[in-house]
Amino acid sequence: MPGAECQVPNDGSVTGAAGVPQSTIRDPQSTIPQETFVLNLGPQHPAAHGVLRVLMTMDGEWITRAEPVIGYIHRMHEKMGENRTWAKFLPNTSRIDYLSAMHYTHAFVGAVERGAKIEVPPRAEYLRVITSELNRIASHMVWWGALLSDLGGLTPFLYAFDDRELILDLLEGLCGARLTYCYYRFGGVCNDADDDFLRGCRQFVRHMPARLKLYHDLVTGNIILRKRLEGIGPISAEMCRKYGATGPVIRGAGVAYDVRRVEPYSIYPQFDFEIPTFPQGDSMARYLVRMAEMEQSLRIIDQALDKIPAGPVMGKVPRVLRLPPGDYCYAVEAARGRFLVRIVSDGKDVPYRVRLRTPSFSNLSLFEEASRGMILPDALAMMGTLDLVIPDIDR
Amino acid sequence: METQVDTSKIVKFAKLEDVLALGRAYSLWPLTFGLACCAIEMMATGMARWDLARFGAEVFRPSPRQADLMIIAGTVNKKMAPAVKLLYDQMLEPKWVMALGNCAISGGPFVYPGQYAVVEGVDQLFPVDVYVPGCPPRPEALIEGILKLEEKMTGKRRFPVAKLQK
Amino acid sequence: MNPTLEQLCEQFGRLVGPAPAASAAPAAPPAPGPVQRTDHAAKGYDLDVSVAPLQVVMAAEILDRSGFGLDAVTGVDWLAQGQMEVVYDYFHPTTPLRVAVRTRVPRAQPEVPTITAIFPGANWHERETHDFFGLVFTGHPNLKPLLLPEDATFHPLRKDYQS
Amino acid sequence: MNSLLSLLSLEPVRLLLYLVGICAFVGFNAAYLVLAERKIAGRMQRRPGPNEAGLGGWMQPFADVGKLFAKQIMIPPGVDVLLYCLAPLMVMAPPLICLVAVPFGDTLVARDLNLGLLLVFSLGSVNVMALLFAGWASRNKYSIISAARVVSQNVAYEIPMLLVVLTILMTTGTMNLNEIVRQQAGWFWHWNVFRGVWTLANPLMPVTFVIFFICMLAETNRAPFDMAEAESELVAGAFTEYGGMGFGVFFMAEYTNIVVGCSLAAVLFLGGWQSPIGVLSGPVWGPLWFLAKLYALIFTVMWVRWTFPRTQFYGLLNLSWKILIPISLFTLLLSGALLTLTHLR
Repeated sequence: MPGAECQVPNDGSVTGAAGVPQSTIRDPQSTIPQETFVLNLGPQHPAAHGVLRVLMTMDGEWITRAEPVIGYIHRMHEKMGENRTWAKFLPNTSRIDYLSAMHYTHAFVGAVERGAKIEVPPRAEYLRVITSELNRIASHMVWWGALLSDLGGLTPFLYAFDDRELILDLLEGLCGARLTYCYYRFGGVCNDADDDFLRGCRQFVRHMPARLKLYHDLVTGNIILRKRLEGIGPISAEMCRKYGATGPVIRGAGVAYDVRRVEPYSIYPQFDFEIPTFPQGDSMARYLVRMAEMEQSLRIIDQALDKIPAGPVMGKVPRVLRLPPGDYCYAVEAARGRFLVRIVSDGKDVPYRVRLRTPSFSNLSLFEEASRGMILPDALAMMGTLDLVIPDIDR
Repeated sequence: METQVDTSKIVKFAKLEDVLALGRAYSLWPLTFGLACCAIEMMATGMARWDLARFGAEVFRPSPRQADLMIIAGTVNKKMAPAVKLLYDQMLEPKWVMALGNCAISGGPFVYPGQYAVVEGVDQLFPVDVYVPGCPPRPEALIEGILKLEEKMTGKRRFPVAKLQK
Repeated sequence: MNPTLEQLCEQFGRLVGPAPAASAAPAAPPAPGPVQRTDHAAKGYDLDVSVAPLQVVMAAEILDRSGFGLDAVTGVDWLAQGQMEVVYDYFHPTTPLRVAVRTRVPRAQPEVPTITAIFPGANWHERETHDFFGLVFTGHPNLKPLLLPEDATFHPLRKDYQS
Repeated sequence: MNSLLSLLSLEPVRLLLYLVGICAFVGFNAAYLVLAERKIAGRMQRRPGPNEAGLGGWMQPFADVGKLFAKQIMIPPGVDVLLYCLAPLMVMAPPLICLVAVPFGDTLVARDLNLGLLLVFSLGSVNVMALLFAGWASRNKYSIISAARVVSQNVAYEIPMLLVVLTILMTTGTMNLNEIVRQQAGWFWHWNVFRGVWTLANPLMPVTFVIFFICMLAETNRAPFDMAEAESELVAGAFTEYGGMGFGVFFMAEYTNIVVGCSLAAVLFLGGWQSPIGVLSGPVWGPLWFLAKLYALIFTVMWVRWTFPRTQFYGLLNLSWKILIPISLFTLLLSGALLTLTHLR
């Protein structure tokens, strides 16, 4: 059944990129009659990381078109924002992307503080940075384990979760939750850190580099892993810009875009850290970016622990919060990329509109173009390196 | 629960039933099926610190045909509900359902007057055997849910807890 | 290809006219002039451009040429004024510049041209905005419900939505 | 008493007893290798593994099997009923028959076949058919993709495996598995894997063993070559639609295949029931040595599984066609040439 819709579009931009093993790409000029079928991957599928559904038009194992179908865990966060007061929306922010809950709360809290002109005491800012970076490491660990289990190696998953539990212990001691922290408040944070937490952070910062080295020894050098990731799923910097893909995806394409550096917020300018970038743009580059980011996060935590001042952790906040009319944006670098909160206020004590611009949404939207002409296992490996959290996409 | 045909009411093999119940209780294979936040805690339960494998329940099967236990770990919304129902129907009898987390129990924090997306509790779709509250529940809670389910199957609790004497 | 704020102001000035035009809506929250420089520390973006609905494509072209990336497309329903606002957020990958382009359409006929041809990433954002607000992006290749069920006919983020 | 002994020595009775023994062995292995795998995986992942059912979890297989037996039996609508039901039988029977020819000890072999090797390899290929049937009959796209993968993978790996076995055959000169073992008598350097090196019959014999082991992993669909059951890609592969004991049979067959593959590796390369240290051999020690070698190999198989990620499908085929087949062809030619040289001399 050679039909027009069966042909692989030969735009050359993605599938023909250098470094892709030719054996994994079907020759677009091939005259062999092709018969396609539709593979409905998900919404329940082990590689879907939740409830992503991808409608794949397949030619054998080659993907001619992979259209993500989302919305299976749409939880109306934006609508809920318009239904409750500013403070009551805070718990929602940790449930949008539950793996980097701290960053999301940070963005919302930051936007409101920007609008209401609330000052945050320095100790609270330091605690925010420490917890944010801890959360980033925890999130990357889940990604690392999940990627490896996508690739069929389950053991690293358990190693990563082992170390992640150490972070969760620290954060649980600080705010009482393992996953959905809701630790930040307008004007500060809800609990002051005790010595146990700071000492625990110190220990963790000392413990982690050896573990990261172990991760690299066990996994990064593995020939099978390199074959699975190198040259697979190239995403160019131009494509990232056109689709708005950020975070490790754009840094894996060689652009040093990091909100912490480009559009500094909180007290990040005070810290000395690098933005790891890798120019190849393939899955391996994204892998290495995240691995390097964990080291940088450790550096930031280390510096913050050195410099953290004493003092209050809550600033002065009006009892009933009302923002002057207008719109306020606040962007943070979440674990998956740029997270932007745009709130529109009409002067009342409830938001008029809360727009949550989530990184996974944009990162996934390029999947359709990037996966064209790949074979199924490679596409799933690439999807793994995009690090998707589905409720983050669906909101 | 009335929707299922309870075969034990028709034919009863006393001892065999007990033995099989014991086997089922010690070999609960869950479906690899995570929805949202609770799925991360479900994963954590399978990991080294809590190790669901101790109870023979670490064999997460990706195909509903091979699974015994469906853990609804997260919010079910109206777009997803038919798929969840289909998965439940595809599982072979005997099967059990655990509603993990407030969202699966009642819709959790996403329920408010006028909400348009969330199914307010998976028990509106099919019978649920164990409810594990929490947002998200801790791994200990999930293990407790598994133990409760075993208690439901065998009539005995695996680790007896102290009870008030009457 | 690092644009400065001045260059952008000038290009947008050519698009929408340098003089502050009187806004049609009386008490609309944004603002006196069509091209407005804002304080990043207070607002979170540097340039606020109000354009006519048909000009969003040209605005997108200007920003595309300057190397901006698409951040988000947002709808806001101004029920009292009988208008719908569409806000396009842009970020720049290398410079700390952020631009918000906004346009307003009447609520009765909410139609905006699509910018999918320039930023393919707008595809999903526009579909989502269509889901939530019923805004029609003319020329969009695939304006089906994205987050809502396939057969959804309601637009939940409209202010007059009742479930 | 005498008549009982004479009855036992009758060939059909003996064969029957052996068959019962093999079935018991297979059943025991399938059940407890699953448990062993879960325990080993647990140890490698710093967790205890199943330990609640019975003392240290030894009742776990009974619980699993009991549960699988008592599951609802369902044939999904739309499947090809004949093939769907035939597949579990076809996947289980061949490895059982293969074990008939495998010598557990000098005399402990069900049937001392002259062409034992041929039997094992011809029956071993039926496995592919079974998975193909299962995948095709299931009316599931994942299963069909999996079936296609299984066929191309098995065809690709059968070739280097057979070439490697041909190399062995050229040095041993017999297809009788027991005879092959007898030739490896003496210390462990008399085993085929080492002997070729110092007798210069084939210096590349250790490489051949590695190739055989890799091919064995691929033939039994074990990680890192588990394309048939690539969980994160194809749900459960060819047996996505099988539940209850149908699935249990596939599970058992996988482990039985491993047993067959590892015992072949032990027989062909590691001296079968021969003692590695020259002494401690005999009818009692022989089977023990054989089992020790067998389980050491099986442990390696599990170790590999819980260490490596899965290969990509085309990488897998490339490995066979571009690397393994040329090397095994080269070793075949080399040992042929060396044999001819020694004969000329």
